[in-house]
Amino acid sequence: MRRPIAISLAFLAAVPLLAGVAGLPVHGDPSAPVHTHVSARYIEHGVEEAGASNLVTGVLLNYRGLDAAGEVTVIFTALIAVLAVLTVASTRDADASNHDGRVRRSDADRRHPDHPVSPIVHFVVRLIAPFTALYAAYVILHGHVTPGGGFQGGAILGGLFIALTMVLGKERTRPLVRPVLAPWMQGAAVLTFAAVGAVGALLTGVYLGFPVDPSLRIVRDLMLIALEVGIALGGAAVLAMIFLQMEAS
Amino acid sequence: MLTALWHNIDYVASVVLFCIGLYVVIAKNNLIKKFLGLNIMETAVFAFIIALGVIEDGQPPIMTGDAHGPFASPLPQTLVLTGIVVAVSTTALALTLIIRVYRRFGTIEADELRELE
Amino acid sequence: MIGVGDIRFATIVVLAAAGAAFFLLGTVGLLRLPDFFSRVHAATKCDTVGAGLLLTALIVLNGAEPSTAKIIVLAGLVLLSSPTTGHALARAAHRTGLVPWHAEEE
Amino acid sequence: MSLTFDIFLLLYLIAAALVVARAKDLLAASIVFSSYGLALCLLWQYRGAPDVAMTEAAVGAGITTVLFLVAIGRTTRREK
Repeated sequence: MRRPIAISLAFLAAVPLLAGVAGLPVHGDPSAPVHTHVSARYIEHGVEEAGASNLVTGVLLNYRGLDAAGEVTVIFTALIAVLAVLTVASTRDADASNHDGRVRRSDADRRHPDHPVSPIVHFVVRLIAPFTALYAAYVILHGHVTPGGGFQGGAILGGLFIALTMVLGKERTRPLVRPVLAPWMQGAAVLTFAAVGAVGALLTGVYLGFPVDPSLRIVRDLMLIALEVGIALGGAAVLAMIFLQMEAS
Repeated sequence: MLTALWHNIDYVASVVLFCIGLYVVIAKNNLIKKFLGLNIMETAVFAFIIALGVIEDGQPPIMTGDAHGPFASPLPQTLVLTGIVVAVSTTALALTLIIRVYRRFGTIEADELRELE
Repeated sequence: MIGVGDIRFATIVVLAAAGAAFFLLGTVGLLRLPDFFSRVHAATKCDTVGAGLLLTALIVLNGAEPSTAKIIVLAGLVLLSSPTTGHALARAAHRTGLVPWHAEEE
Repeated sequence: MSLTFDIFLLLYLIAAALVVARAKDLLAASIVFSSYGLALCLLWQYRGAPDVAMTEAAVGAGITTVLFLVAIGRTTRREK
Protein backbone atom coordinates (compact mmCIF):
# COMPACT_ATOMS: atom_id res chain seq x y z
CA MET A 1 0.00 0.00 0.00
CA ARG A 2 2.88 2.26 0.83
CA ARG A 3 5.08 1.12 -2.02
CA PRO A 4 3.00 2.42 -4.97
CA ILE A 5 2.79 5.83 -3.31
CA ALA A 6 6.55 5.86 -2.81
CA ILE A 7 7.25 4.80 -6.39
CA SER A 8 4.91 7.42 -7.81
CA LEU A 9 6.43 10.07 -5.55
CA ALA A 10 9.93 9.12 -6.72
CA PHE A 11 8.84 9.39 -10.36
CA LEU A 12 7.11 12.67 -9.62
CA ALA A 13 10.34 14.00 -8.16
CA ALA A 14 12.29 12.79 -11.19
CA VAL A 15 10.31 14.83 -13.71
CA PRO A 16 11.31 18.37 -12.65
CA LEU A 17 14.85 17.21 -11.91
CA LEU A 18 15.23 15.72 -15.39
CA ALA A 19 13.70 18.82 -16.96
CA GLY A 20 16.19 20.96 -15.08
CA VAL A 21 19.10 18.71 -16.00
CA ALA A 22 18.19 18.87 -19.68
CA GLY A 23 18.58 22.64 -19.56
CA LEU A 24 22.09 22.58 -18.08
CA PRO A 25 25.16 23.26 -20.21
CA VAL A 26 26.48 20.13 -21.89
CA HIS A 27 28.59 17.92 -19.63
CA GLY A 28 32.24 18.99 -19.89
CA ASP A 29 31.58 22.20 -21.80
CA PRO A 30 34.57 24.51 -21.17
CA SER A 31 32.39 27.63 -21.50
CA ALA A 32 29.99 26.61 -18.74
CA PRO A 33 29.68 29.17 -15.92
CA VAL A 34 31.43 26.88 -13.43
CA HIS A 35 34.65 27.11 -15.44
CA THR A 36 34.54 30.80 -16.30
CA HIS A 37 33.94 32.52 -12.97
CA VAL A 38 35.88 31.92 -9.78
CA SER A 39 37.44 28.62 -10.87
CA ALA A 40 39.39 30.34 -13.63
CA ARG A 41 41.01 32.58 -11.05
CA TYR A 42 41.78 29.63 -8.77
CA ILE A 43 43.44 27.77 -11.62
CA GLU A 44 45.41 30.80 -12.81
CA HIS A 45 46.63 32.29 -9.52
CA GLY A 46 45.90 29.49 -7.04
CA VAL A 47 49.42 28.12 -6.82
CA GLU A 48 51.11 31.46 -6.06
CA GLU A 49 48.33 32.74 -3.80
CA ALA A 50 47.47 29.63 -1.83
CA GLY A 51 50.85 27.93 -1.82
CA ALA A 52 49.64 24.44 -2.74
CA SER A 53 50.06 22.79 -6.13
CA ASN A 54 47.07 20.62 -5.29
CA LEU A 55 44.43 23.24 -5.90
CA VAL A 56 41.75 21.36 -3.98
CA THR A 57 43.83 21.62 -0.81
CA GLY A 58 44.60 25.24 -1.57
CA VAL A 59 40.96 26.16 -2.05
CA LEU A 60 39.87 24.11 0.96
CA LEU A 61 42.37 25.45 3.48
CA ASN A 62 43.29 28.87 2.16
CA TYR A 63 40.53 30.48 0.10
CA ARG A 64 37.73 28.73 1.95
CA GLY A 65 39.44 28.17 5.29
CA LEU A 66 36.39 29.26 7.27
CA ASP A 67 34.38 26.60 5.46
CA ALA A 68 36.81 23.92 6.58
CA ALA A 69 36.87 25.34 10.11
CA GLY A 70 33.09 24.98 10.26
CA GLU A 71 33.34 21.48 8.93
CA VAL A 72 35.78 20.24 11.58
CA THR A 73 33.49 21.83 14.15
CA VAL A 74 30.65 19.72 12.73
CA ILE A 75 32.66 16.51 13.17
CA PHE A 76 33.61 17.48 16.69
CA THR A 77 29.98 18.31 17.51
CA ALA A 78 28.94 14.92 16.12
CA LEU A 79 31.37 13.23 18.50
CA ILE A 80 29.98 15.20 21.44
CA ALA A 81 26.44 14.26 20.43
CA VAL A 82 27.37 10.58 20.08
CA LEU A 83 28.95 10.60 23.52
CA ALA A 84 25.92 12.34 24.96
CA VAL A 85 23.42 9.97 23.37
CA LEU A 86 25.26 6.79 24.30
CA THR A 87 26.47 7.54 27.82
CA VAL A 88 23.93 9.87 29.37
CA ALA A 89 20.81 8.25 30.78
CA SER A 90 21.93 4.72 30.00
CA THR A 91 20.49 3.78 33.41
CA ARG A 92 17.03 4.36 31.97
CA ASP A 93 17.70 1.65 29.43
CA ALA A 94 18.74 -0.85 32.05
CA ASP A 95 15.25 -2.04 32.90
CA ALA A 96 14.07 -1.82 29.31
CA SER A 97 17.01 -3.61 27.76
CA ASN A 98 15.63 -7.15 27.87
CA HIS A 99 11.90 -6.55 27.83
CA ASP A 100 11.50 -8.75 24.77
CA GLY A 101 13.30 -11.64 26.39
CA ARG A 102 16.52 -10.92 24.54
CA VAL A 103 19.52 -11.03 26.82
CA ARG A 104 22.46 -8.97 25.66
CA ARG A 105 25.61 -10.99 25.50
CA SER A 106 28.78 -9.36 26.65
CA ASP A 107 31.93 -9.21 24.58
CA ALA A 108 33.47 -12.05 26.55
CA ASP A 109 30.65 -14.46 25.69
CA ARG A 110 30.67 -13.63 22.02
CA ARG A 111 34.31 -14.61 21.59
CA HIS A 112 35.59 -18.11 21.94
CA PRO A 113 37.77 -18.00 25.02
CA ASP A 114 40.52 -20.16 23.54
CA HIS A 115 40.63 -18.66 20.01
CA PRO A 116 40.14 -14.91 20.32
CA VAL A 117 41.14 -13.97 16.79
CA SER A 118 42.55 -16.05 13.98
CA PRO A 119 46.36 -16.02 14.21
CA ILE A 120 46.59 -15.45 10.46
CA VAL A 121 44.47 -12.31 10.58
CA HIS A 122 46.39 -11.21 13.64
CA PHE A 123 49.71 -11.63 11.86
CA VAL A 124 48.66 -9.95 8.62
CA VAL A 125 47.06 -6.95 10.31
CA ARG A 126 50.14 -6.45 12.46
CA LEU A 127 52.31 -6.78 9.36
CA ILE A 128 50.33 -4.24 7.37
CA ALA A 129 49.69 -1.76 10.18
CA PRO A 130 53.03 0.11 10.08
CA PHE A 131 52.82 0.45 6.30
CA THR A 132 49.29 1.79 6.58
CA ALA A 133 50.45 4.33 9.15
CA LEU A 134 53.32 5.32 6.86
CA TYR A 135 50.92 5.72 3.96
CA ALA A 136 48.60 7.84 6.08
CA ALA A 137 51.51 10.08 7.08
CA TYR A 138 52.51 10.42 3.42
CA VAL A 139 48.95 11.30 2.43
CA ILE A 140 48.72 13.92 5.17
CA LEU A 141 52.09 15.58 4.67
CA HIS A 142 51.94 15.50 0.87
CA GLY A 143 48.39 16.81 0.78
CA HIS A 144 49.38 20.09 -0.81
CA VAL A 145 51.34 18.44 -3.65
CA THR A 146 49.58 15.15 -4.46
CA PRO A 147 45.97 14.01 -4.05
CA GLY A 148 45.14 13.59 -0.41
CA GLY A 149 45.28 15.72 2.66
CA GLY A 150 44.13 15.93 6.21
CA PHE A 151 40.70 14.37 5.88
CA GLN A 152 41.84 11.44 3.77
CA GLY A 153 44.85 10.71 5.94
CA GLY A 154 42.75 11.09 9.07
CA ALA A 155 40.19 8.63 7.74
CA ILE A 156 42.97 6.15 6.93
CA LEU A 157 44.43 6.53 10.42
CA GLY A 158 40.99 6.12 11.97
CA GLY A 159 40.36 3.03 9.85
CA LEU A 160 43.72 1.61 10.92
CA PHE A 161 42.79 2.16 14.56
CA ILE A 162 39.44 0.45 14.01
CA ALA A 163 41.11 -2.55 12.36
CA LEU A 164 43.62 -2.83 15.19
CA THR A 165 40.84 -2.62 17.76
CA MET A 166 38.92 -5.39 16.04
CA VAL A 167 41.95 -7.67 15.86
CA LEU A 168 43.95 -6.94 19.01
CA GLY A 169 41.07 -6.04 21.28
CA LYS A 170 40.22 -2.87 23.10
CA GLU A 171 42.61 -3.56 25.96
CA ARG A 172 45.60 -3.41 23.61
CA THR A 173 44.63 -0.36 21.56
CA ARG A 174 43.21 1.89 24.27
CA PRO A 175 46.69 2.54 25.76
CA LEU A 176 47.85 3.78 22.32
CA VAL A 177 46.22 7.05 23.27
CA ARG A 178 47.08 8.30 26.73
CA PRO A 179 43.98 9.34 28.70
CA VAL A 180 45.54 12.75 29.25
CA LEU A 181 46.05 13.26 25.54
CA ALA A 182 42.73 11.88 24.29
CA PRO A 183 40.57 15.02 24.71
CA TRP A 184 43.28 17.16 23.13
CA MET A 185 43.50 14.83 20.15
CA GLN A 186 39.74 14.75 19.67
CA GLY A 187 39.73 18.53 19.65
CA ALA A 188 42.94 18.79 17.63
CA ALA A 189 41.29 19.93 14.40
CA VAL A 190 39.24 22.68 16.02
CA LEU A 191 42.16 23.83 18.18
CA THR A 192 44.55 23.90 15.21
CA PHE A 193 42.13 26.00 13.23
CA ALA A 194 41.80 28.38 16.16
CA ALA A 195 45.57 28.62 16.60
CA VAL A 196 46.35 29.06 12.91
CA GLY A 197 43.51 31.53 12.61
CA ALA A 198 45.01 33.57 15.45
CA VAL A 199 48.45 33.46 13.81
CA GLY A 200 46.84 34.62 10.57
CA ALA A 201 45.07 37.42 12.43
CA LEU A 202 48.40 38.54 13.89
CA LEU A 203 50.14 38.50 10.51
CA THR A 204 47.45 39.88 8.22
CA GLY A 205 44.79 41.37 10.49
CA VAL A 206 42.15 38.93 9.29
CA TYR A 207 41.16 35.76 11.16
CA LEU A 208 42.48 32.75 9.21
CA GLY A 209 44.17 35.14 6.78
CA PHE A 210 47.21 33.75 5.00
CA PRO A 211 50.18 36.04 4.32
CA VAL A 212 50.71 36.62 0.59
CA ASP A 213 54.05 38.38 0.88
CA PRO A 214 56.81 36.30 -0.81
CA SER A 215 59.11 36.72 2.21
CA LEU A 216 56.52 35.03 4.43
CA ARG A 217 56.02 32.07 2.08
CA ILE A 218 57.60 29.63 4.53
CA VAL A 219 55.17 30.75 7.24
CA ARG A 220 52.23 30.20 4.92
CA ASP A 221 53.41 26.71 4.01
CA LEU A 222 53.91 25.87 7.67
CA MET A 223 50.39 27.07 8.42
CA LEU A 224 49.01 24.83 5.66
CA ILE A 225 50.91 21.79 6.95
CA ALA A 226 49.87 22.52 10.55
CA LEU A 227 46.24 22.63 9.44
CA GLU A 228 46.61 19.33 7.56
CA VAL A 229 48.19 17.56 10.53
CA GLY A 230 45.63 19.01 12.91
CA ILE A 231 42.70 17.95 10.75
CA ALA A 232 44.17 14.48 10.35
CA LEU A 233 44.80 13.91 14.06
CA GLY A 234 41.43 15.34 15.02
CA GLY A 235 39.54 13.41 12.36
CA ALA A 236 41.24 10.13 13.22
CA ALA A 237 40.64 10.59 16.95
CA VAL A 238 36.99 11.53 16.45
CA LEU A 239 36.27 8.59 14.12
CA ALA A 240 38.04 6.14 16.42
CA MET A 241 36.19 7.45 19.47
CA ILE A 242 32.80 7.24 17.72
CA PHE A 243 33.58 3.65 16.77
CA LEU A 244 34.69 2.74 20.29
CA GLN A 245 31.56 4.28 21.80
CA MET A 246 29.20 2.54 19.38
CA GLU A 247 31.03 -0.75 19.86
CA ALA A 248 30.94 -0.51 23.66
CA SER A 249 27.29 0.52 23.88
CA MET B 1 15.33 17.13 -25.07
CA LEU B 2 16.35 13.46 -25.31
CA THR B 3 19.65 14.30 -27.00
CA ALA B 4 20.32 16.88 -24.31
CA LEU B 5 19.71 14.18 -21.69
CA TRP B 6 21.98 11.76 -23.54
CA HIS B 7 24.83 14.26 -23.54
CA ASN B 8 24.25 14.90 -19.85
CA ILE B 9 24.20 11.21 -18.98
CA ASP B 10 26.09 11.83 -15.73
CA TYR B 11 23.44 14.21 -14.50
CA VAL B 12 20.69 11.78 -15.48
CA ALA B 13 22.37 8.99 -13.53
CA SER B 14 22.57 11.26 -10.48
CA VAL B 15 18.85 12.02 -10.79
CA VAL B 16 18.03 8.31 -11.03
CA LEU B 17 20.16 7.52 -7.96
CA PHE B 18 18.54 10.37 -6.07
CA CYS B 19 15.08 9.03 -6.84
CA ILE B 20 16.05 5.49 -5.80
CA GLY B 21 17.26 6.91 -2.49
CA LEU B 22 14.04 8.89 -2.12
CA TYR B 23 12.02 5.73 -2.72
CA VAL B 24 13.97 3.86 -0.04
CA VAL B 25 13.50 6.67 2.46
CA ILE B 26 9.75 6.84 1.87
CA ALA B 27 8.86 3.20 1.37
CA LYS B 28 11.04 1.30 3.83
CA ASN B 29 10.12 0.89 7.45
CA ASN B 30 13.45 -0.06 8.95
CA LEU B 31 15.34 2.96 10.24
CA ILE B 32 18.76 1.64 9.20
CA LYS B 33 17.38 0.98 5.72
CA LYS B 34 16.00 4.49 5.61
CA PHE B 35 19.45 5.76 6.44
CA LEU B 36 21.05 3.70 3.70
CA GLY B 37 18.57 5.39 1.35
CA LEU B 38 19.50 8.80 2.69
CA ASN B 39 23.17 7.96 2.09
CA ILE B 40 22.36 7.05 -1.51
CA MET B 41 20.63 10.43 -1.92
CA GLU B 42 23.69 12.18 -0.48
CA THR B 43 26.12 10.43 -2.79
CA ALA B 44 23.84 11.17 -5.76
CA VAL B 45 24.04 14.87 -4.95
CA PHE B 46 27.82 14.60 -4.61
CA ALA B 47 28.07 12.84 -7.98
CA PHE B 48 25.97 15.61 -9.52
CA ILE B 49 28.17 18.38 -8.10
CA ILE B 50 31.36 16.62 -9.24
CA ALA B 51 29.86 16.15 -12.71
CA LEU B 52 29.23 19.91 -12.88
CA GLY B 53 32.95 20.61 -12.49
CA VAL B 54 34.08 18.19 -15.19
CA ILE B 55 35.68 19.66 -18.29
CA GLU B 56 36.25 18.00 -21.66
CA ASP B 57 39.61 16.13 -21.64
CA GLY B 58 40.23 17.61 -18.20
CA GLN B 59 43.16 16.92 -15.93
CA PRO B 60 42.90 16.79 -12.14
CA PRO B 61 43.50 20.27 -10.68
CA ILE B 62 47.01 19.50 -9.44
CA MET B 63 49.64 21.88 -10.76
CA THR B 64 52.81 19.83 -10.81
CA GLY B 65 55.65 20.78 -13.13
CA ASP B 66 54.55 19.24 -16.42
CA ALA B 67 50.78 19.37 -15.94
CA HIS B 68 48.88 21.23 -18.63
CA GLY B 69 45.25 22.20 -18.92
CA PRO B 70 42.37 22.15 -19.23
CA PHE B 71 41.90 21.49 -15.55
CA ALA B 72 38.71 20.33 -13.89
CA SER B 73 37.23 22.99 -11.66
CA PRO B 74 38.57 22.62 -8.09
CA LEU B 75 35.63 24.37 -6.44
CA PRO B 76 32.97 21.61 -6.70
CA GLN B 77 35.56 19.07 -5.57
CA THR B 78 36.28 21.11 -2.46
CA LEU B 79 32.59 21.43 -1.66
CA VAL B 80 32.06 17.68 -2.07
CA LEU B 81 35.10 16.93 0.09
CA THR B 82 33.50 18.96 2.86
CA GLY B 83 30.16 17.30 2.20
CA ILE B 84 31.44 13.73 2.46
CA VAL B 85 33.03 14.35 5.84
CA VAL B 86 29.89 16.04 7.16
CA ALA B 87 27.83 13.14 5.78
CA VAL B 88 29.82 10.59 7.77
CA SER B 89 29.35 12.62 10.94
CA THR B 90 25.59 12.76 10.47
CA THR B 91 25.54 9.03 9.68
CA ALA B 92 27.42 8.28 12.90
CA LEU B 93 25.03 10.39 14.94
CA ALA B 94 21.94 8.90 13.33
CA LEU B 95 23.14 5.34 13.83
CA THR B 96 23.87 6.12 17.47
CA LEU B 97 20.33 7.41 17.88
CA ILE B 98 19.01 4.27 16.21
CA ILE B 99 21.00 2.10 18.63
CA ARG B 100 19.49 4.05 21.53
CA VAL B 101 15.99 3.67 20.11
CA TYR B 102 16.51 -0.07 19.82
CA ARG B 103 17.78 -0.37 23.38
CA ARG B 104 14.80 1.60 24.68
CA PHE B 105 11.97 0.11 22.62
CA GLY B 106 13.34 -3.15 21.23
CA THR B 107 12.47 -2.33 17.63
CA ILE B 108 13.64 -0.06 14.82
CA GLU B 109 10.64 -0.46 12.53
CA ALA B 110 9.03 2.93 12.06
CA ASP B 111 5.39 1.79 12.21
CA GLU B 112 5.92 -0.31 15.33
CA LEU B 113 7.55 2.67 16.97
CA ARG B 114 4.57 4.80 16.02
CA GLU B 115 2.21 2.34 17.72
CA LEU B 116 4.24 2.52 20.92
CA GLU B 117 3.30 6.15 21.40
CA MET C 1 60.11 -9.13 -38.01
CA ILE C 2 59.19 -9.45 -34.39
CA GLY C 3 60.74 -6.70 -32.28
CA VAL C 4 61.08 -6.35 -28.53
CA GLY C 5 58.06 -4.05 -28.54
CA ASP C 6 55.88 -6.76 -30.04
CA ILE C 7 56.95 -9.31 -27.46
CA ARG C 8 56.23 -6.82 -24.70
CA PHE C 9 52.84 -6.02 -26.16
CA ALA C 10 51.98 -9.71 -26.48
CA THR C 11 53.03 -10.31 -22.87
CA ILE C 12 50.79 -7.50 -21.69
CA VAL C 13 47.84 -8.82 -23.68
CA VAL C 14 48.30 -12.39 -22.47
CA LEU C 15 48.69 -11.35 -18.83
CA ALA C 16 45.71 -9.00 -18.90
CA ALA C 17 43.51 -11.53 -20.69
CA ALA C 18 44.48 -14.25 -18.22
CA GLY C 19 43.73 -11.91 -15.32
CA ALA C 20 40.33 -11.03 -16.76
CA ALA C 21 39.63 -14.73 -17.34
CA PHE C 22 40.39 -15.48 -13.68
CA PHE C 23 38.04 -12.72 -12.61
CA LEU C 24 35.34 -14.15 -14.86
CA LEU C 25 35.88 -17.63 -13.40
CA GLY C 26 35.70 -16.25 -9.90
CA THR C 27 32.42 -14.50 -10.68
CA VAL C 28 30.95 -17.62 -12.24
CA GLY C 29 32.02 -19.60 -9.19
CA LEU C 30 30.49 -17.01 -6.89
CA LEU C 31 27.18 -17.32 -8.71
CA ARG C 32 27.07 -21.04 -9.38
CA LEU C 33 28.69 -22.86 -6.46
CA PRO C 34 26.33 -24.41 -3.91
CA ASP C 35 27.38 -23.08 -0.50
CA PHE C 36 29.16 -20.28 1.29
CA PHE C 37 32.52 -21.98 1.74
CA SER C 38 32.99 -22.97 -1.90
CA ARG C 39 31.87 -19.49 -2.99
CA VAL C 40 34.42 -17.80 -0.75
CA HIS C 41 37.00 -20.24 -2.06
CA ALA C 42 36.22 -19.38 -5.69
CA ALA C 43 36.02 -15.65 -5.10
CA THR C 44 39.25 -15.20 -3.15
CA LYS C 45 41.40 -17.60 -5.15
CA CYS C 46 40.38 -16.18 -8.51
CA ASP C 47 40.47 -12.57 -7.36
CA THR C 48 43.96 -12.93 -5.92
CA VAL C 49 45.35 -14.50 -9.07
CA GLY C 50 43.32 -12.22 -11.36
CA ALA C 51 44.38 -9.03 -9.62
CA GLY C 52 47.96 -10.29 -9.45
CA LEU C 53 48.06 -10.99 -13.18
CA LEU C 54 46.45 -7.66 -14.07
CA LEU C 55 48.94 -5.81 -11.88
CA THR C 56 51.81 -7.74 -13.48
CA ALA C 57 50.48 -6.65 -16.86
CA LEU C 58 50.48 -3.06 -15.59
CA ILE C 59 54.07 -3.43 -14.40
CA VAL C 60 55.16 -4.61 -17.86
CA LEU C 61 53.13 -1.82 -19.47
CA ASN C 62 54.63 0.83 -17.21
CA GLY C 63 58.26 -0.20 -17.66
CA ALA C 64 61.08 0.98 -15.40
CA GLU C 65 59.38 4.05 -13.95
CA PRO C 66 59.20 5.24 -10.34
CA SER C 67 55.46 4.59 -10.38
CA THR C 68 56.13 0.90 -11.09
CA ALA C 69 57.36 0.56 -7.51
CA LYS C 70 53.92 1.66 -6.33
CA ILE C 71 52.26 -1.04 -8.43
CA ILE C 72 54.61 -3.65 -6.98
CA VAL C 73 53.70 -2.54 -3.46
CA LEU C 74 50.04 -2.67 -4.46
CA ALA C 75 50.44 -6.22 -5.81
CA GLY C 76 52.08 -7.28 -2.55
CA LEU C 77 49.21 -5.74 -0.60
CA VAL C 78 46.60 -7.57 -2.69
CA LEU C 79 48.49 -10.85 -2.33
CA LEU C 80 48.51 -10.37 1.45
CA SER C 81 45.07 -8.99 2.13
CA SER C 82 42.82 -10.92 -0.26
CA PRO C 83 43.55 -14.43 1.11
CA THR C 84 43.35 -13.06 4.65
CA THR C 85 39.85 -11.70 4.03
CA GLY C 86 38.79 -15.04 2.60
CA HIS C 87 40.24 -16.84 5.59
CA ALA C 88 38.53 -14.49 8.05
CA LEU C 89 35.17 -14.87 6.27
CA ALA C 90 35.33 -18.65 6.17
CA ARG C 91 36.51 -18.85 9.77
CA ALA C 92 33.72 -16.59 10.98
CA ALA C 93 31.15 -18.65 9.09
CA HIS C 94 32.57 -21.89 10.49
CA ARG C 95 32.56 -20.57 14.05
CA THR C 96 28.94 -19.46 13.81
CA GLY C 97 28.10 -23.06 12.99
CA LEU C 98 27.57 -23.06 9.23
CA VAL C 99 27.87 -26.63 7.99
CA PRO C 100 29.72 -27.20 4.71
CA TRP C 101 27.68 -28.58 1.85
CA HIS C 102 28.00 -32.24 0.88
CA ALA C 103 26.72 -33.95 -2.23
CA GLU C 104 23.78 -36.14 -1.29
CA GLU C 105 24.64 -39.82 -1.19
CA GLU C 106 22.04 -42.00 -2.78
CA MET D 1 37.35 9.08 -21.89
CA SER D 2 35.62 6.11 -23.35
CA LEU D 3 31.86 6.36 -23.18
CA THR D 4 31.43 2.58 -22.79
CA PHE D 5 33.24 2.50 -19.48
CA ASP D 6 31.23 5.49 -18.26
CA ILE D 7 27.94 3.86 -19.12
CA PHE D 8 29.05 0.60 -17.50
CA LEU D 9 30.00 2.36 -14.27
CA LEU D 10 26.79 4.39 -14.15
CA LEU D 11 24.71 1.28 -14.79
CA TYR D 12 26.60 -0.52 -12.03
CA LEU D 13 25.85 2.34 -9.65
CA ILE D 14 22.14 2.23 -10.44
CA ALA D 15 22.05 -1.57 -10.15
CA ALA D 16 23.83 -1.46 -6.78
CA ALA D 17 21.44 1.20 -5.52
CA LEU D 18 18.49 -0.97 -6.60
CA VAL D 19 19.97 -3.97 -4.79
CA VAL D 20 20.35 -1.84 -1.65
CA ALA D 21 16.72 -0.81 -2.04
CA ARG D 22 15.48 -4.38 -2.51
CA ALA D 23 17.58 -6.37 -0.03
CA LYS D 24 15.77 -7.56 3.07
CA ASP D 25 19.05 -8.46 4.75
CA LEU D 26 20.54 -5.24 6.16
CA LEU D 27 24.03 -6.75 6.31
CA ALA D 28 23.91 -7.52 2.58
CA ALA D 29 22.55 -4.04 1.87
CA SER D 30 25.44 -2.45 3.75
CA ILE D 31 28.05 -4.51 1.92
CA VAL D 32 26.49 -3.67 -1.45
CA PHE D 33 26.44 -0.03 -0.39
CA SER D 34 30.16 -0.28 0.26
CA SER D 35 30.74 -1.60 -3.26
CA TYR D 36 28.54 1.23 -4.55
CA GLY D 37 30.86 3.68 -2.81
CA LEU D 38 33.90 2.06 -4.42
CA ALA D 39 32.34 2.28 -7.88
CA LEU D 40 31.60 5.95 -7.22
CA CYS D 41 35.23 6.43 -6.22
CA LEU D 42 36.33 4.83 -9.51
CA LEU D 43 34.03 7.18 -11.43
CA TRP D 44 35.43 10.25 -9.70
CA GLN D 45 39.03 9.21 -10.20
CA TYR D 46 38.10 8.88 -13.85
CA ARG D 47 36.47 12.33 -13.92
CA GLY D 48 39.60 14.11 -12.70
CA ALA D 49 38.73 14.35 -9.01
CA PRO D 50 41.34 12.16 -7.26
CA ASP D 51 41.01 13.98 -3.93
CA VAL D 52 37.31 13.31 -3.72
CA ALA D 53 37.81 9.73 -4.91
CA MET D 54 40.28 9.13 -2.10
CA THR D 55 37.94 10.61 0.48
CA GLU D 56 35.06 8.51 -0.77
CA ALA D 57 37.17 5.34 -0.67
CA ALA D 58 38.39 5.97 2.87
CA VAL D 59 35.32 7.58 4.40
CA GLY D 60 32.34 6.60 2.28
CA ALA D 61 33.26 3.00 1.55
CA GLY D 62 35.34 2.32 4.66
CA ILE D 63 34.27 4.13 7.79
CA THR D 64 30.57 4.45 6.91
CA THR D 65 30.33 0.71 6.27
CA VAL D 66 32.02 -0.08 9.57
CA LEU D 67 29.58 2.20 11.39
CA PHE D 68 26.61 0.56 9.65
CA LEU D 69 27.95 -2.90 10.52
CA VAL D 70 28.37 -1.94 14.17
CA ALA D 71 24.85 -0.52 14.24
CA ILE D 72 23.42 -3.68 12.67
CA GLY D 73 25.31 -5.78 15.20
CA ARG D 74 23.79 -3.73 18.00
CA THR D 75 20.22 -3.88 16.62
CA THR D 76 18.67 -6.31 14.15
CA ARG D 77 19.91 -7.82 10.94
CA ARG D 78 16.63 -8.60 9.19
CA GLU D 79 14.26 -5.98 7.95
CA LYS D 80 10.65 -6.84 8.70
